[in-house]
Amino acid sequence: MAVCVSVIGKENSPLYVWVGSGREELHLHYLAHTGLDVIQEKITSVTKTPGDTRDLYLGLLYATEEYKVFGYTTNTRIKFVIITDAANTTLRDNEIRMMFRRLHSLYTNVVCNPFYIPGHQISSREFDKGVAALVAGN
Amino acid sequence: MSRQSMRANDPKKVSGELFTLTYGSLVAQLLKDYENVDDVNRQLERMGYNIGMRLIEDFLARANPGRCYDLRDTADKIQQAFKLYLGVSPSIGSWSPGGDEFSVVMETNPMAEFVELPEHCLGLRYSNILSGVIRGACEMVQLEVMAWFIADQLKGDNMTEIRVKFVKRLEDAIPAGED
Amino acid sequence: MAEETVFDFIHMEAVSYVFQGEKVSEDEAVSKLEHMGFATGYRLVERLTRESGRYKDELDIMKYICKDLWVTVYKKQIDNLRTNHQGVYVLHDNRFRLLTHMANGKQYLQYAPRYLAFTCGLVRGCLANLGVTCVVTAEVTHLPACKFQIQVQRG
Amino acid sequence: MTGLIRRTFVALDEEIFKSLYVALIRPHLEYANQPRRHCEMTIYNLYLFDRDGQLLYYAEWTRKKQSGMTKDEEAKLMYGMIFSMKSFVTKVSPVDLREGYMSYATNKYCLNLYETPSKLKFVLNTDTHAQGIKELLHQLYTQVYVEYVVFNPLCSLNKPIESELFATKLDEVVKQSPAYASRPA
Amino acid sequence: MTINSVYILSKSGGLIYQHDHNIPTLEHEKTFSFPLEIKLELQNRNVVVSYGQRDGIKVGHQLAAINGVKVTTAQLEDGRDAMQVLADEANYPINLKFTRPKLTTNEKIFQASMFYPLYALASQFSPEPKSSGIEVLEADNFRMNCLQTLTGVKFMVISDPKQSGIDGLLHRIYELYADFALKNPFYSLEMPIRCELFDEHMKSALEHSEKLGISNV
Repeated sequence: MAVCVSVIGKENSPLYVWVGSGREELHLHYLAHTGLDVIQEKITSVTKTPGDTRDLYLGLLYATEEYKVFGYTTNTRIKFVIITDAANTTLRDNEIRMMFRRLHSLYTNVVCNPFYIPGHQISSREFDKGVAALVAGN
Repeated sequence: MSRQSMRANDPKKVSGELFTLTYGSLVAQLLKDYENVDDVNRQLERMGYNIGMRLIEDFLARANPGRCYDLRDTADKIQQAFKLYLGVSPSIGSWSPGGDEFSVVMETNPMAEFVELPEHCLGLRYSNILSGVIRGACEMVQLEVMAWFIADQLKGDNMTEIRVKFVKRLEDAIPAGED
Repeated sequence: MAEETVFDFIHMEAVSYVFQGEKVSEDEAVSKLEHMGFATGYRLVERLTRESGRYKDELDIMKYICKDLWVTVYKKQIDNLRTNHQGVYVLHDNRFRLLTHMANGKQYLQYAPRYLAFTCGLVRGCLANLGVTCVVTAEVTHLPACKFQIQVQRG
Repeated sequence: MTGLIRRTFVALDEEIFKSLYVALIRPHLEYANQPRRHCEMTIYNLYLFDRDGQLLYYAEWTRKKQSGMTKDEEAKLMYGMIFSMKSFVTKVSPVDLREGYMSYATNKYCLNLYETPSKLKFVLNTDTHAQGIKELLHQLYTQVYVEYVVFNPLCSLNKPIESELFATKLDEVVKQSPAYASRPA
Repeated sequence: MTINSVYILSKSGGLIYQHDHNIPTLEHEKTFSFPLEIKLELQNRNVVVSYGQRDGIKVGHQLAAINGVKVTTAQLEDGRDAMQVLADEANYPINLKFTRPKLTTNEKIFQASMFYPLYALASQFSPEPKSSGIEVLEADNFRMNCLQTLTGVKFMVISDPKQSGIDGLLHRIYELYADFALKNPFYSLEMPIRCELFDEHMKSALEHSEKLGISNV
């Protein structure tokens, strides 16, 4: 399934990054970060075109030879990026969308923990478990 | 897609989350105000006691449960109240042989739905307000009980369990000058 | 289910908690309540907006506060929303839920601010998480009606 | 009078009609009603005691005779009386009682005692013919006491009730009850 | 229908006559294992259920027998202390009999003296002028009617709340009182009424009323 999942905060600082084992971590970080610019672009363009769907799911942000980079943003300006292998054609757009929604839901639970300080790195057993299940396709 | 049609959120569910989150903020504030976790536990119990004293009147008014002269009745009413106010159906069990002690067991605890205890507050009895509520509510219907947590999912237990023990039945107040 | 009752009582205890003890500064107590409200609102809005589309602009967000948020928390919509289009929004609630059990008129007027501080924080927390930095104040002249003023901080 | 309003104002909307009705017609009706209503009144007064016997609230509507004591003394004596009455009934009764409600009647009035499981005591004096008083007292508890005392953080549960809203709502519910203004001829 | 008992109070509040006509016996027996599931406590030297109402045994009921041995004022007939017997695990399983306590003569006199001020207060608290004292006192499952004569004697009848014809009965009792007590040259006012004829007539009046009560319902 996914090779990288990342949650990026309001001020574009990473709150959580998961990278599949054996992957080039740095490269994927870089790709995720580049995705942010595209997300920013998409958000601003939407406000200018009335009648847009204003969907939280932003679809494919861009693709390289090896990877596809997908994006999602919440109303609270948190950005999610999921990266998959370009070769993986079994994943449909709708499945990516569902993954994001699950991720969003997991993130929401983290925020609702009274001991979590918003904007801080996410260190939560439940979230780890949830992401692991998500990327494993369970 | 219009925003309204996307609102799949169950409004009931959300309003339950409101008290869960409010309670979370309150506990966080107490931890900030007190240095000692035991003081927080005590304060939560006291708040619960105050709530219990008012909540029982609302419960009596809504459910019209009649009077309780037996601890099994009382346990049933507590179960009913958990359903009404917290939306969970705890099981009642582990009766002591003398029938004066029982457990209220929850599979999920709505008070602590999103909580993960940080390392430094492992001594915190996060949902201690519930034991206070039980004590306060019972006292208003002439029943002195003790209530305390013996298992908590936040601390790795399989379920959340509150123990309730009958202490004594309280008598009517005698009018001034007639005792 | 009667979960709104649970909220009412927890809120009631939160207020009496910050005012307990002998020498309590009103400002400090109110700011604790405001802070609890902020933390609650910040989290709550994260959940509430999970299924919504993205908001177009500030006014869109304010409308959301007046409708969806108010209905969720206070079981009714805001009765009237006004703005000067320069970052000031005034929300009128003619029967604010946390005051309806208290009085119809001026009795307990001096205590009313204590029961509004949490809500001011709640609104500020919601807005902060939605990207709108602001100051929220409340005013009551005749219970249970109440007026919340949101002043957006630009820049 | 209604005809007059109808004739004078051709295009009447409901709102205007209502306000005219209130201004012009109601006073007549009320005037006509007044003397009758006065003698029909069947709820005299109410005492509300907490579990410790403290008088939380007192209200009276058509009480014609005072006891000749201060309110304080009267309340103490009243609580003492209902306490003894409960004890008397429990002891003298040949069978087990269901707690919660009892009443006595003299040739002039009826005292009704409703006790909640939390031991609040509502004492309502009514006409001897009054019906549905138990239900009325239950209503005062659930719809007035619980709503406007229990849910009012500024009302202590163990202090006399000062809330004006409570007083207003209580008055409303009592006055709307059939027992307040109907006496079988 | 049922008429339970009759009380007559003198002008000064003394109990001058009492007759229990029909008092149901409420007894419940049950075998318990250790530890005891109901809470008992001593009240006025009797062992009374304070909590744990079940199988017909109610809070307020009194321990009447242990394993068939009668218990009075917390003592078994064989002299053992009831509370001690109950506390000893070796005595279990144990069979206990509970009854709704019946009033002793002393308690009846005491209760009668309690009613006297209640009657007077009811008149004092009246919101209307010139009120009598209590004429009817009612609770769930209980009713007491009271008739006070102009001379201040009170006749009280306790009956099932559905029993009819109590007013007539009270007047009949008043007549009997006049005929067999007042007109009896050996009867002095304020003193207990001890007169077989009065008793007999009373019984038949009560029986008559009970029968009438049925046909009227």
